[in-house]
Amino acid sequence: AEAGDAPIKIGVSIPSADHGWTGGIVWWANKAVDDIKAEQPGVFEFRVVTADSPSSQVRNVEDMEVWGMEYLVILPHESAPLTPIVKQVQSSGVRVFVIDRGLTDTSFGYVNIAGDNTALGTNSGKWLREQMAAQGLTNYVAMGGLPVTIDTERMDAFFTEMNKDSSLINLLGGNNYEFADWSTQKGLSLMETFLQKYRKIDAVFCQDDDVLLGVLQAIKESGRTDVKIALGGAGSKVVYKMIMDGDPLVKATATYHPSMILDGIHYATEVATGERSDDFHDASSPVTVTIPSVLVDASNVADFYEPESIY
Amino acid sequence: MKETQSGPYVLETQHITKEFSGVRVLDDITVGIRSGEIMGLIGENGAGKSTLIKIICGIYQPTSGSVSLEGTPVEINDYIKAKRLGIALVPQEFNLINTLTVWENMFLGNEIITATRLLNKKQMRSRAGKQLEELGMPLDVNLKISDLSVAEKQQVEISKALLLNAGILIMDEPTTTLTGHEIRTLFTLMRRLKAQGVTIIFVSHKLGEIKTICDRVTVLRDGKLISIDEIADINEHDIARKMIGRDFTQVFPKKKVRTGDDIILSAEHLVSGRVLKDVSFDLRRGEILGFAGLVGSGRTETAETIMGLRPLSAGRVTVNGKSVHIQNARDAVDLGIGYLSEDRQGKGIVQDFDIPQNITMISLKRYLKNFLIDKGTELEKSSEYVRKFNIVAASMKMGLRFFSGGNQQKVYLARWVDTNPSILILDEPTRGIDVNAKKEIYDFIHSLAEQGISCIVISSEMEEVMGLCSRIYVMKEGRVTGCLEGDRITEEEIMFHATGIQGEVFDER
Amino acid sequence: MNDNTITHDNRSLWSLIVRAVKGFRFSEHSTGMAFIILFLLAIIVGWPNFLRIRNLVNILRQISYTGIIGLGMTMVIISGGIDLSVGSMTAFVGGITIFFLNLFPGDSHMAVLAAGLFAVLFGAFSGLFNGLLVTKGRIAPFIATLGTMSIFRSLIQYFSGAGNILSENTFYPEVGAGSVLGLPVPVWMFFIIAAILHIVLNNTRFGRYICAVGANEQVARYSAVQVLKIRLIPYIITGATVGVTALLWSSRLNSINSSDCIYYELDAIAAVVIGGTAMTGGKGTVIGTVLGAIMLGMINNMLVLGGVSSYLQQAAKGLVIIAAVLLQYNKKN
Amino acid sequence: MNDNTITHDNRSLWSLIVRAVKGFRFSEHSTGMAFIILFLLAIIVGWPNFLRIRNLVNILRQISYTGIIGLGMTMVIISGGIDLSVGSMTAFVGGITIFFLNLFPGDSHMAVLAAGLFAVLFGAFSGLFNGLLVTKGRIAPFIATLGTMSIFRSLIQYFSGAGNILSENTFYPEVGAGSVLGLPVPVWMFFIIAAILHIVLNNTRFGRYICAVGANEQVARYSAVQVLKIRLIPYIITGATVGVTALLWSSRLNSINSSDCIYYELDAIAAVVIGGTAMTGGKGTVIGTVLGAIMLGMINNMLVLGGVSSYLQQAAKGLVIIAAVLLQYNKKN
Ligand SMILES: Nc1ncnc2c1ncn2[C@@H]1O[C@H](COP(=O)(O)OP(=O)(O)OP(=O)(O)O)[C@@H](O)[C@H]1O
Ligand SMILES: Nc1ncnc2c1ncn2[C@@H]1O[C@H](COP(=O)(O)OP(=O)(O)OP(=O)(O)O)[C@@H](O)[C@H]1O
Ligand SMILES: [Mg+2]
Ligand SMILES: [Mg+2]
Repeated sequence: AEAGDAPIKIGVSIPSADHGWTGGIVWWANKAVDDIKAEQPGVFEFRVVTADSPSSQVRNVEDMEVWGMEYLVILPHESAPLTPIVKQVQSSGVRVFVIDRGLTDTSFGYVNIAGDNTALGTNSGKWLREQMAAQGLTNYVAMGGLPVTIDTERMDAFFTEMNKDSSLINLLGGNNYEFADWSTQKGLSLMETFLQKYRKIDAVFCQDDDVLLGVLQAIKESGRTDVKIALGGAGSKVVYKMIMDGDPLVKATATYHPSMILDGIHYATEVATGERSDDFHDASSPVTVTIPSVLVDASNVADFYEPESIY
Repeated sequence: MKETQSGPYVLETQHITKEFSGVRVLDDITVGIRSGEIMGLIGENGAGKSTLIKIICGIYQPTSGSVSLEGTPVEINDYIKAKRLGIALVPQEFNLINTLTVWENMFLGNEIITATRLLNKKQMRSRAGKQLEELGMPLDVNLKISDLSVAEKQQVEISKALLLNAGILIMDEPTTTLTGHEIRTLFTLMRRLKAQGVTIIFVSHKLGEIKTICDRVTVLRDGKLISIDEIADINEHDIARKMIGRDFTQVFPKKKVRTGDDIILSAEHLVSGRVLKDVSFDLRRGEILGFAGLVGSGRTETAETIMGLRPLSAGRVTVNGKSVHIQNARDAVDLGIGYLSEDRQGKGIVQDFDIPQNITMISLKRYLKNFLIDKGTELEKSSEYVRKFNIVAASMKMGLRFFSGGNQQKVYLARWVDTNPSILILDEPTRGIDVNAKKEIYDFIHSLAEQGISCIVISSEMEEVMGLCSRIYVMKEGRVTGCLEGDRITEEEIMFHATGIQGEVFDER
Repeated sequence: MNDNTITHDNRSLWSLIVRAVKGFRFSEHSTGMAFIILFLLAIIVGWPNFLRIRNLVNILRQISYTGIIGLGMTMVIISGGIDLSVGSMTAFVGGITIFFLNLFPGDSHMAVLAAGLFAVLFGAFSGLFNGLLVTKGRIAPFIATLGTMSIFRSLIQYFSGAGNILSENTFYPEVGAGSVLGLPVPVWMFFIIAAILHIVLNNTRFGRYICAVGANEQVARYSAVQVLKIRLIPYIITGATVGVTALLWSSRLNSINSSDCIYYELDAIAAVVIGGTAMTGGKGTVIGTVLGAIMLGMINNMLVLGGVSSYLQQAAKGLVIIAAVLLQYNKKN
Repeated sequence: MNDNTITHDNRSLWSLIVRAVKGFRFSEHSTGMAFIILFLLAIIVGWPNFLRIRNLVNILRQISYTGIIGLGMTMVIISGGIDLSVGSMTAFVGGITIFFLNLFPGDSHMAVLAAGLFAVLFGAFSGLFNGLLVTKGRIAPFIATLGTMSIFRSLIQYFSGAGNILSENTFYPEVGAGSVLGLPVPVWMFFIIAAILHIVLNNTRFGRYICAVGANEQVARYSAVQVLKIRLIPYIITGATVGVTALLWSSRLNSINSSDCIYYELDAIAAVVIGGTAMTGGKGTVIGTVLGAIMLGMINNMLVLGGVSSYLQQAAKGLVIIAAVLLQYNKKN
């Protein structure tokens, strides 16, 4: 709907940058806002608000509702705590765009631009399984992020895929894996310990490209040559570069890219300016736009690498 | 001792006035101190002695007036400056760090360092030890302050100031917890310092001490300067009169002749910690029982053990004929026992609490109305004590932190009195209390005894135990060495049992 | 208030006002002053939305969760302790409460009532655990509760499989999401508990004793105060307030996530300290904590309403907190 | 160590040992006892990998980052303060240092040297900022550094656009990833700084004064100690140690992420407290902190080597921390 004089108010609620990927979210959100402001000056008014916890994110949404937002783009910290408040603002007329994590209630109308955690796990698992089989490798170690819902989804999908090949042995046994907190440093020290614990490690899956940097550092410093494959995830700029440059260990990554927040904000502005329909709002279930997780390797990395991006 | 010095005063306060939030506690004080003299400073509790001293030491700033040294006015902004100007202070309240050792405390702010700017621990230890020995207190300098008795802390505090080798030494009630023996050693030392040209300001509530050691005496009353006299021109009686502004005579009330026969509290072979080795005694109803002994003889430990504040390793305590197991102070209070600690600062008052809060601390249960504290009654009762004990307070709502030492002590005493004890153990009850108030407290202890309340008085002032008590136990090195009664209560007897040496009697007068 | 105020015969309104103004000690009401200044600032920055009733109610509800815990924390801090575990404990107690609630078959108000009681009791019990470590175990409160912070979080992650615990009772949200007389239930609870603890602190023996113990444990012990007990109970109270918050939060969402309530301890402690309670113990006020919590909420609110750059929001929050405490400058000596 | 130990004439090895054992005061060395017990436990749980030299070196390197900060934190805590901002400050200082390094064109060792100096000075300067807030601003350390924690984090996120800051100097990693005589550079730094601060604490006036100020500020003032100065300097020292860690960490990976070094404050403080330093200030040892940091590292290591369920690792860590402190039971009175 074309607004008259008053700018259209769009609220963007995202987690604060507590690791590399969320840092990327903050960066891409701000980039989207800056781009749009430059292209269409005066049409929109934005609030980009970060939250360090689900409860402070609830606060932020409440505050933005008072501010008078007409559109809400939100990447929930956790689904369950945010669902009631999002549902409430939706029912008061705010158009809602939920990024990445879906809500626990799917009985009202919003757009869900979903990253695909399961696909990340599946893609990673499938690629790793095939690579290992091809090279005759059997041992691998795995690291999760933090014990939260999305992490569980990724890891479950990953292991499901890996377990399809019984020749592969997960050294940590079944689904028992360590958490690297999506932090480079934790990845580093965890890998150091793994390298002590296991005489021979063929491959590492750590699910996140920040963690991967730490893992690689640990391998490098240990001087061990047994590790043949190191697989992260999400698709950071640094890792793309490594794939492009033909890194011996890093050959792929499954995308789960923070630029999805940009897609969400663009979606919202397009609805606001009437370029896209807002039918979804009155529907009785969300419209889901899944951003697929793509496996990026040497063959397609050039399409994904964006040097000016922060992540 | 009598010769008067001429020339400019080494230290002079000129028209010093000090107000705390509008209340004037010092009013136009001009006092000159001559080089190399010992100036006594005396006055009732809250007269302003400590405040005057703190101004000289830069801890407080005067509202108006100035301090000059050798005739030139100086601005002393803090104690650091005062120290630099050669002023050393033995404060009234302890200023020692509990977690540090004796020698570390003595050299705090005054460390000896080596050429490489590191601490010269060896030298500091040995000098600290020597200094203490000079005071007649051969204390292990490696002990933590928290392990010392109050008297020992006092010694450390004095030694600390002496180590500064200052030209002006100010001592705010240094003798309150010392026994005669230590006081005598201290006086010897003061005389020696004086001979070396050190100027000393000496505060005490004991008139005898003033008369003995001082060259001149300054009397303050209600923040006003009353007089400065050569000590030879004035006797104890006059000093007291000037202090309180009226005639003052008899200190001790007449001793009670006979007390009840029933034993209300008895201790049998108490052993506790490393200090208390074997203590037995009986306390009768309505009796005022004394405990004498040298510093560190274990009197305080005895009291604290009975109160359940220290673990009892062996022995038995009987109250009213029933054997009791007192685990903590609450148990003791429930049995009607009260204990006024000698360590007012560390174990007595809560600095941030006001008068009512401090007084009702133990007896608070009685002020409850529907589970809530009835603040009206609390205030009323406290005001009663303020009147009864003559507590000088600007406001009932002021934190005790801002009270003079003696007034704090009175509040502390009121707290125990308010528990309506049947047995009250008073450890150095008149510590830092002026003569007049002392008399009031003595009278009060007496009236307690009259009402059938039994009191134990632990005191380092021999005069006090002797004047007050009908029976005296003497302790030495954690054991009771004697029980004196009637005619046998003499200084000679007490000293004999306290030291094991016949004839060592202390009388400075 | 001030004992030696001269009593006037003239009891006119004017003289009363003059007396009140004169008797008002700025140094003692500095938290109130900081509050007023911040409030005015928020009105300007958040104009015109800040002053809307709806917004003010929102702020109150937002801060009530950590605010309630802050009330208990006030007691702990005055008694000379600290409790870093409250955040994890809230998630833990909330999760276990939902497990408990789900034991009751079918929807029933009785079950909700039982769960409410359970939450408070279980919270108090968890607080007792902290308290025992500190008192009987003689572990420094900071480290003991740092330990239990990990333990509570770990346990709820374990029980929930690092995911959500959902309640099956549809009445449950009535507790946390409900309103009474226009004010949300959490806000009511916040004010009611504040009133109770205010009275406890100022008008009961226990309150007097926690101040004494916090100010000087040794003195308290010599004054027949049962120090260990007095130091223990504040942890139980805090546990109970955690229970209340766990109840309110989990029932509002009808679920709990194992990563919920993170950083609650920081907000709760910040509210207490901004409210003028000394970290060293011995003195403090419940009203201060209430004001402190609201101030924190206002800061957050005005940053959002005012549109501060998302990178600098945290910095702005830090600055305002520091400024709010600086305003209380006079307080310290 | 003990002055009044009787001096024997017989100076045989045996008598020396007997004397050492007799002179050993268990209550004073309880941190050492806890360390030994934990070490034995780690050997068992982590058998056989734990005892490998490589693993031990790894542990040392892992803990050296927060350990170094813990050394500075020891000073702050003994002086009666606390610094919660160290984690954010590390990321902040590290990021700015890389910016600084990148100012120098081309690879040069000179630039690395300059950056090293810069990191320490800039860290000290950031610490000075904290210290001034606490001393001149008279803000409670907990709240002041809680504020600067947000501020530092916010600033580095702002400067880095919430992402990575990469160094362009290929010599830079030689600092943080290098080894000397078989020990990684960070470990050397950890031990060297520990030795220096140990001497500062035990053998200098300043060390004595921070104990005094931490134990009783009032008394220290009456002993002519310049209290404000003494309380300020530990924050500067901590800032400098943060600078060292920032240098070591950023150079190891030749980059810094704005979200790096989160929770460093908790690890640093935990090391200090496990090492036996009292949170209330006044006493503590540098050696204790070294042992405390290593203990924390061992706990992490053995949990992973021993294959403890990852959900419960946090709980196990919390429990072991509590147990380690409980072992020091006697210490408290
Ligand atoms: N910081 C302060 N604030 C307010 N009043 C104070 C302060 N310090 C002292 N006073 C008041 O000043 C008066 C004088 O106190 P001061 O300590 O000088 O007495 P004193 O002569 O040393 O008494 P004592 O013999 O009991 O030690 C007292 O009434 C006391 O309450
Ligand atoms: N907490 C403690 N730890 C170790 N030793 C102590 C402790 N308290 C007191 N002592 C020692 O116990 C001895 C007896 O002290 P106590 O205070 O009982 O003596 P006292 O007879 O009351 O003497 P004073 O006149 O000094 O009060 C002293 O030598 C003292 O050093
Ligand atoms: Mg005095
Ligand atoms: Mg004694």
